[in-house]
Amino acid sequence: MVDVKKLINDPRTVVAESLEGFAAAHADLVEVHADPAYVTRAGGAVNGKVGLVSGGGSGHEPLHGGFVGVGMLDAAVPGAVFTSPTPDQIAPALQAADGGKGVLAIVKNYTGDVLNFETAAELADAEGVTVRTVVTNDDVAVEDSLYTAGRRGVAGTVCVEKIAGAAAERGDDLDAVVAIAERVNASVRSMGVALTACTVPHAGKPSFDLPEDEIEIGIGIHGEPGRRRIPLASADEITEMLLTPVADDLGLAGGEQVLLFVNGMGGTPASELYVVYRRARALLEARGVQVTRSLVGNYVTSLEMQGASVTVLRLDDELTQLWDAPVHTAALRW
Amino acid sequence: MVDVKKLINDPRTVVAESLEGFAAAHADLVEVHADPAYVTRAGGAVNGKVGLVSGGGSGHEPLHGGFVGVGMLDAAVPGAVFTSPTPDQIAPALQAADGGKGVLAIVKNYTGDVLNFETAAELADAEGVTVRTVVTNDDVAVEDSLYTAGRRGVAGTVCVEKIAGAAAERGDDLDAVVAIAERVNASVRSMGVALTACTVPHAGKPSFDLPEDEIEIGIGIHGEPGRRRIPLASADEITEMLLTPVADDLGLAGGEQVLLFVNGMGGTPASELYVVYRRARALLEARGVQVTRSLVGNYVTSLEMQGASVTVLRLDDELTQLWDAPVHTAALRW
Amino acid sequence: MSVDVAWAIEWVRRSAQTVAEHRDELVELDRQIGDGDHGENLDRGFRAVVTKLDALEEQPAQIGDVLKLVATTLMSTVGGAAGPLYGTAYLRAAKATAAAELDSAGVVALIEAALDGIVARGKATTGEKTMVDAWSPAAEAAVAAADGGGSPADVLAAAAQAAARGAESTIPIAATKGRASYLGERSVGHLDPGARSTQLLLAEAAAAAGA
Amino acid sequence: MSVDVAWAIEWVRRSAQTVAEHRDELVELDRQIGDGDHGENLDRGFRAVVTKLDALEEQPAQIGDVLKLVATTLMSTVGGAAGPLYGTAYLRAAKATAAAELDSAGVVALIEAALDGIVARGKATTGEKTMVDAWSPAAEAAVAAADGGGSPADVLAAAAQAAARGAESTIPIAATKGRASYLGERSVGHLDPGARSTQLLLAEAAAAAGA
Ligand SMILES: Nc1ncnc2c1ncn2[C@@H]1O[C@H](COP(=O)(O)OP(=O)(O)O)[C@@H](O)[C@H]1O
Ligand SMILES: Nc1ncnc2c1ncn2[C@@H]1O[C@H](COP(=O)(O)OP(=O)(O)O)[C@@H](O)[C@H]1O
Ligand SMILES: [Mg+2]
Ligand SMILES: [Mg+2]
Ligand SMILES: [Mg+2]
Ligand SMILES: [Mg+2]
Repeated sequence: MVDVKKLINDPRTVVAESLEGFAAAHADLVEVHADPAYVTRAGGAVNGKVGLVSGGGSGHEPLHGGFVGVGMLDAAVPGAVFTSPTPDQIAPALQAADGGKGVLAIVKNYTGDVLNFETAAELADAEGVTVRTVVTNDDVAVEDSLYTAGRRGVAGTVCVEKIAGAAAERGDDLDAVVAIAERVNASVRSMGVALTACTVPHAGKPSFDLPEDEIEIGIGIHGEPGRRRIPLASADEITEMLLTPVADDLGLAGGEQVLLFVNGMGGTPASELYVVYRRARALLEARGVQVTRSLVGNYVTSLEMQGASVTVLRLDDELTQLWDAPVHTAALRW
Repeated sequence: MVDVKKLINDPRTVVAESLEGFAAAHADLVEVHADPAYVTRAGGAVNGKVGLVSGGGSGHEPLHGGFVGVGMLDAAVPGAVFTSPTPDQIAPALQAADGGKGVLAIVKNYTGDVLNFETAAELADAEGVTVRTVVTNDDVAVEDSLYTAGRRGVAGTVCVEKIAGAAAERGDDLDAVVAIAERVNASVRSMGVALTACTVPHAGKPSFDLPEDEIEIGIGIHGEPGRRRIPLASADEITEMLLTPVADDLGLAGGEQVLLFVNGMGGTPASELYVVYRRARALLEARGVQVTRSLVGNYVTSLEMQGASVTVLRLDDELTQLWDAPVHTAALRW
Repeated sequence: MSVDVAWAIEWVRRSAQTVAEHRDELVELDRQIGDGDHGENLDRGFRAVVTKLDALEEQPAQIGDVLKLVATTLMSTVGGAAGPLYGTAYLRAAKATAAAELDSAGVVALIEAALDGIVARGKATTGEKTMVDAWSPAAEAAVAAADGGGSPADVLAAAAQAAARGAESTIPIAATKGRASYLGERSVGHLDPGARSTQLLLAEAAAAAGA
Repeated sequence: MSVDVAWAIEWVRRSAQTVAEHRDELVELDRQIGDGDHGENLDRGFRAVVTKLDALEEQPAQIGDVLKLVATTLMSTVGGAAGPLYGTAYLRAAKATAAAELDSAGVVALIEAALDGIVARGKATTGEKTMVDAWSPAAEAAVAAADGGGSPADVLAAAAQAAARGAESTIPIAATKGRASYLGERSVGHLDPGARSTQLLLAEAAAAAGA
C-alpha cells in the first residue's frame, strides 16, 4: 500500500493511526475519539471554564492536537491531510469542550474550514452549546481584498490559541475570551517561504514542482504554491522578504515590544530556523522594536516541507502575561 | 555564497550564525561563547553540583545545546557540521561547567569525539578540573566487535543526559553521577532508518544516494549510509525491523517497564513519528513489556534527513524518578 | 428513461464511478492551483455514499430521499470546501425533489436549488473560478431547455453540456474565491477542479437519464 | 635541496595547496564510506596553518617548530577523527625534529614518529582501512631507502611512493576502525579518505625536497 516514501502504512489510514500513536504517547494529557475523530483533554471539559476548540486539516502537526491541554485548547479536530474536518467531527468536539460557559472555536481562514465550522456551530447550538467563532487571518502574503478569499490563517494561530487559552484558564467569560482572541489575531502577522514542496500521502507526488535553484515566497500551509517564485537567495535576504511585510503591515514603531516566532514547515533543521531568527531579530531591532518573547520550532507545519515562516505578535502587558501563563500540552509546555 | 538549497547564508558561517540566533532566542537559559564556541547555562556553573558537559558535531540539533539548562547539561560543545569539536573548545567548556565537584563528560562513541574529548579532558585536568567520561553507545545497528569502532552513540544519549542531569541536580557526587550515566547507557538501545539522505552544507550534495524505492536500515546520525539497503516497506514493517533488535539486545522480559522514545531525524513529520510509535508500542506490549514513559519528536537529528530511530530504555523506580525530575532547557522542559 | 428514483440511484452510482475514474485528474488539477485533495476528497465521499446506498433495506420512495442521503454523507465525509458546498447543493436539491418522478420543471428546480445552495454557502458569483461557473450556466441551460419543451432527459443533457462549457470557461480566469485566489494571477490558465467535478457529475445525471 | 626549515615551510604551504585542490575529492571519498567532511576539515585546518605561518614574525629555528605549529593548529581547527590523529602525528614528528636540518636518518625519525603518534591515538594497525595503511608502508620504505644510502630527498620520495601504494591498498579492505567500520562489508571497494590525504601530504613532502 505504500508507494510514496513515507513512514506510513496506507495513505487512507495514516491520520487515524497517527492519532492512535498520539493518544497512547500522551494519555496523561489527551483522549482521542475515533469515528468521528477528535481530541479532547484527558479529563474532558473543565466545569465553569470557557472551552476552546480548534481544528483543520491534518499534516500541520503539532497543530492542533499538540496544543490540547491545560492553558490552551480543550479539543482539536483533525481532518484528512490538508482537508478541513467535517461538521460531524467538529460538533461533538464543540460539545465535549463545553464546561457550561460556552465555547470559542478558533478557525483558520480557509473556505473549507470556515464552512465546516459554521455548520458544526449550528449543530452544536441545536444541542444547547453556545459557540462563538474567531477566524484567524495572519498571513500577509495574501491581500485581504475583494480578489481573494481573504488573508489565510497560518502560524499566528498558535499565538491566538495560547493566549486565548490562558484567558479562559484565568476565568474570563466567553465575551472576554473572544475579545482577547480577536485582539491577538489583530496584532499578529506572518509570512512564509518554501524551499521544497511537500508530498501529500494520497497524492503521491510533490504538491508543486520547484526547480533546484528556486524558492516560493508567500506560501500557505497546505502545500499550495506561494505568491511568487524567486531564485534561491541567502537566509538573510529571504528573512528580510518575510519580516519586512510583516512588520510593515503591523505598522510597528520604535519602542514597541513583540513576540518573534520563527516557525519551521516540518523539514527544515532547527539550526536553520535559528539563522532566520537571528536575522529577523536584527531587523526588528534595527527598527527600534524590542523582541521580548521568542518561539522557534516546528509548530505549524506542512508535512515534510522545507521552509519557514516568520510571525510577529505585538505585545502589551496583558498579552505578555497571558503568553507567560502556564501551559501543559504535548507540544508547548511551561 | 548559497548554492545549496538551505536557509543559510554561507556553509562556513552557518554554525556560528545559528548559535547566535539560539543565544538570542534563549538568553534566559543559555550563554553562547564564540571562538572557541561552546554553550553554558545562563548563570554559569552551579556551585557544589557535579557539572555535565556533552558535545559533538553540529547538525543534530537540538542535541546538545538544546539540552543545556536546569536538570540536564551545564555546557555543550558544538563542532562543525557532523564533525566533533576540538579540544580547545571542549576544555574551556569543561572548566566552565565545574562547580567544584568535578565534571562528567558525556561523549557519543565516535573515534573523533572520543579522541577530542580525551585530549580536552587532559587539558582541563591540567587546570585542576576533575573530568570523568561516559561514552554512550546505544546503537544496535553496529555490532560491538573487533570489526567495528564499537557501537555508536545515538538517540539514547538524550536519556543519559536527562537522567544523569537529574542525578547531578539532586546532589549526587561525581562517582554516583558517573554510575547513573553508565547504568542508563547500559540500559538503552536504539536503531534508526533513513528514507532520504541529508545534505551537509559544505558538501553541497546528499550524504548518500538512495533510489526512490529504497531505504537505509541501521543508519547513524552523520548522514552515513546504514548497515543495509532494503526496498521501501510499510511503517509497521520498518518499525518492527528497528524495535526487534533493540528489544532483543536489551533482553526485555515480560513485566518490565520501559521508556519508548521515537526520534525524528529532522525531516519527518510528527504524524509519521506517531505512526512508528504506535507500532513500536504494540510490539513491546505484545512481549508483555509496559511502556510507562514516552518521548516522541526531533531530538537527535541529522539535518533534514527523513527517517526515525526507535530507542528503548529499561526503567526502574530510580530511573523513572530521575526521568520525571524537572528539566528546563530549550528543547526539553517539564 | 424517466427521471425517477431509479434514475437518482443510477446517477449516484455513476457519479461514484466517474469520480473514482477521474480521482487522479481532479487531484492534479487541484495540485496546480490548490492543495491537491479535491479528487481524493470526492472519491472518499462518493465511496461512502455507495456504501450507504448498498446498505439500504428498501428503495427510497422519493428522489429527494436519495439526494438527502448523498448530501448528509458528503457533508460528513468530504471535508474541505467541497464537502459543505456539494453537501448543501444536494441538501437543497433534495428539498426541491420530494417526488417519485420529475418532469422537466422538476429537473430545473433540482439544478437551481443545487446552485442556490452553493451560492448561499460559498458567496461566489460567476467569473470567480469556482464550481459556480459550471452550475450557473447549467441552471440557465436547463431553464431554456425546459422552456423550449425539452424532456427531462433533454433538460439534463442541456445542463451537462452547459456545465462542460462553463468548466472550460474557468481556465482564463484569475480566481477570486477559494484557495486558488491566494495564487492571484498565477491561477490563470488552469481549469478549476470544482468546476470540472461539477461537469463530471452533471454528465452522469444526463447519462443516467439515457441522454 | 636540503631538508631544512625552509623545506618544512614549503612542505606545509604545499600541503595546504594540495588539500585545497583535493578538498572535493576527499569530501566525496568520505561521503562514500563516512560522513563527507574529511576534505572540508583538512582544508579548514591547513588554511588556518597557513594564516599562522604568514603571521610569524621570524622564521622558526628548527623544523620541529614548524611542525609543532602545524600540530597545534590542526588540533584546534580540524576536529573529527583526523584532527587529533594528524595533530598527534605532527606533534610527535615535531619532537623528533628539534634540528635546523635533517639527514636521512632524521627524515626516517620524522615519519616513524608521525606513524607512532597516529597508532598511539587511534590504536589501528595496518589492514583496518585507515591512514595507518599509508603511513606504515611509508615508514618502512623510508627505513629501507635510508639503509640503502639514499639522500633525505630520496627517503621522502620512497615514503611518498609507498604511501601512494598503501592508500590504494585500502580499496579492497573492509574497514574495522573509524566511521567506515559501521558499514562493514559495504566499505569494500572504496579508497579510505585518510589514507588518501596521507598520500597527498607525503607527496608534497617529497616535492618540497625537490624529489
Ligand atoms: N466560495 C466558493 N464558492 C463556490 N465554490 C468554491 C468556493 N471556494 C472553493 N470552491 C470550489 O471548491 C473547489 C475546491 O474544493 P476542495 O479542493 O475539495 O476544497 P479545499 O479548497 O478546501 O481543498 C474549488 O475548485 C472551487 O470550485
Ligand atoms: N582509529 C583510527 N586510526 C587511524 N586512522 C583513523 C582511525 N579512525 C579513523 N581514521 C582515519 O580518519 C579518517 C576520517 O577522518 P575524518 O573524516 O576527518 O573524521 P570523521 O570520521 O570523524 O568524520 C579515515 O579515513 C581514517 O583514515
Ligand atoms: Mg483541502
Ligand atoms: Mg566527521
Ligand atoms: Mg483542495
Ligand atoms: Mg569524516
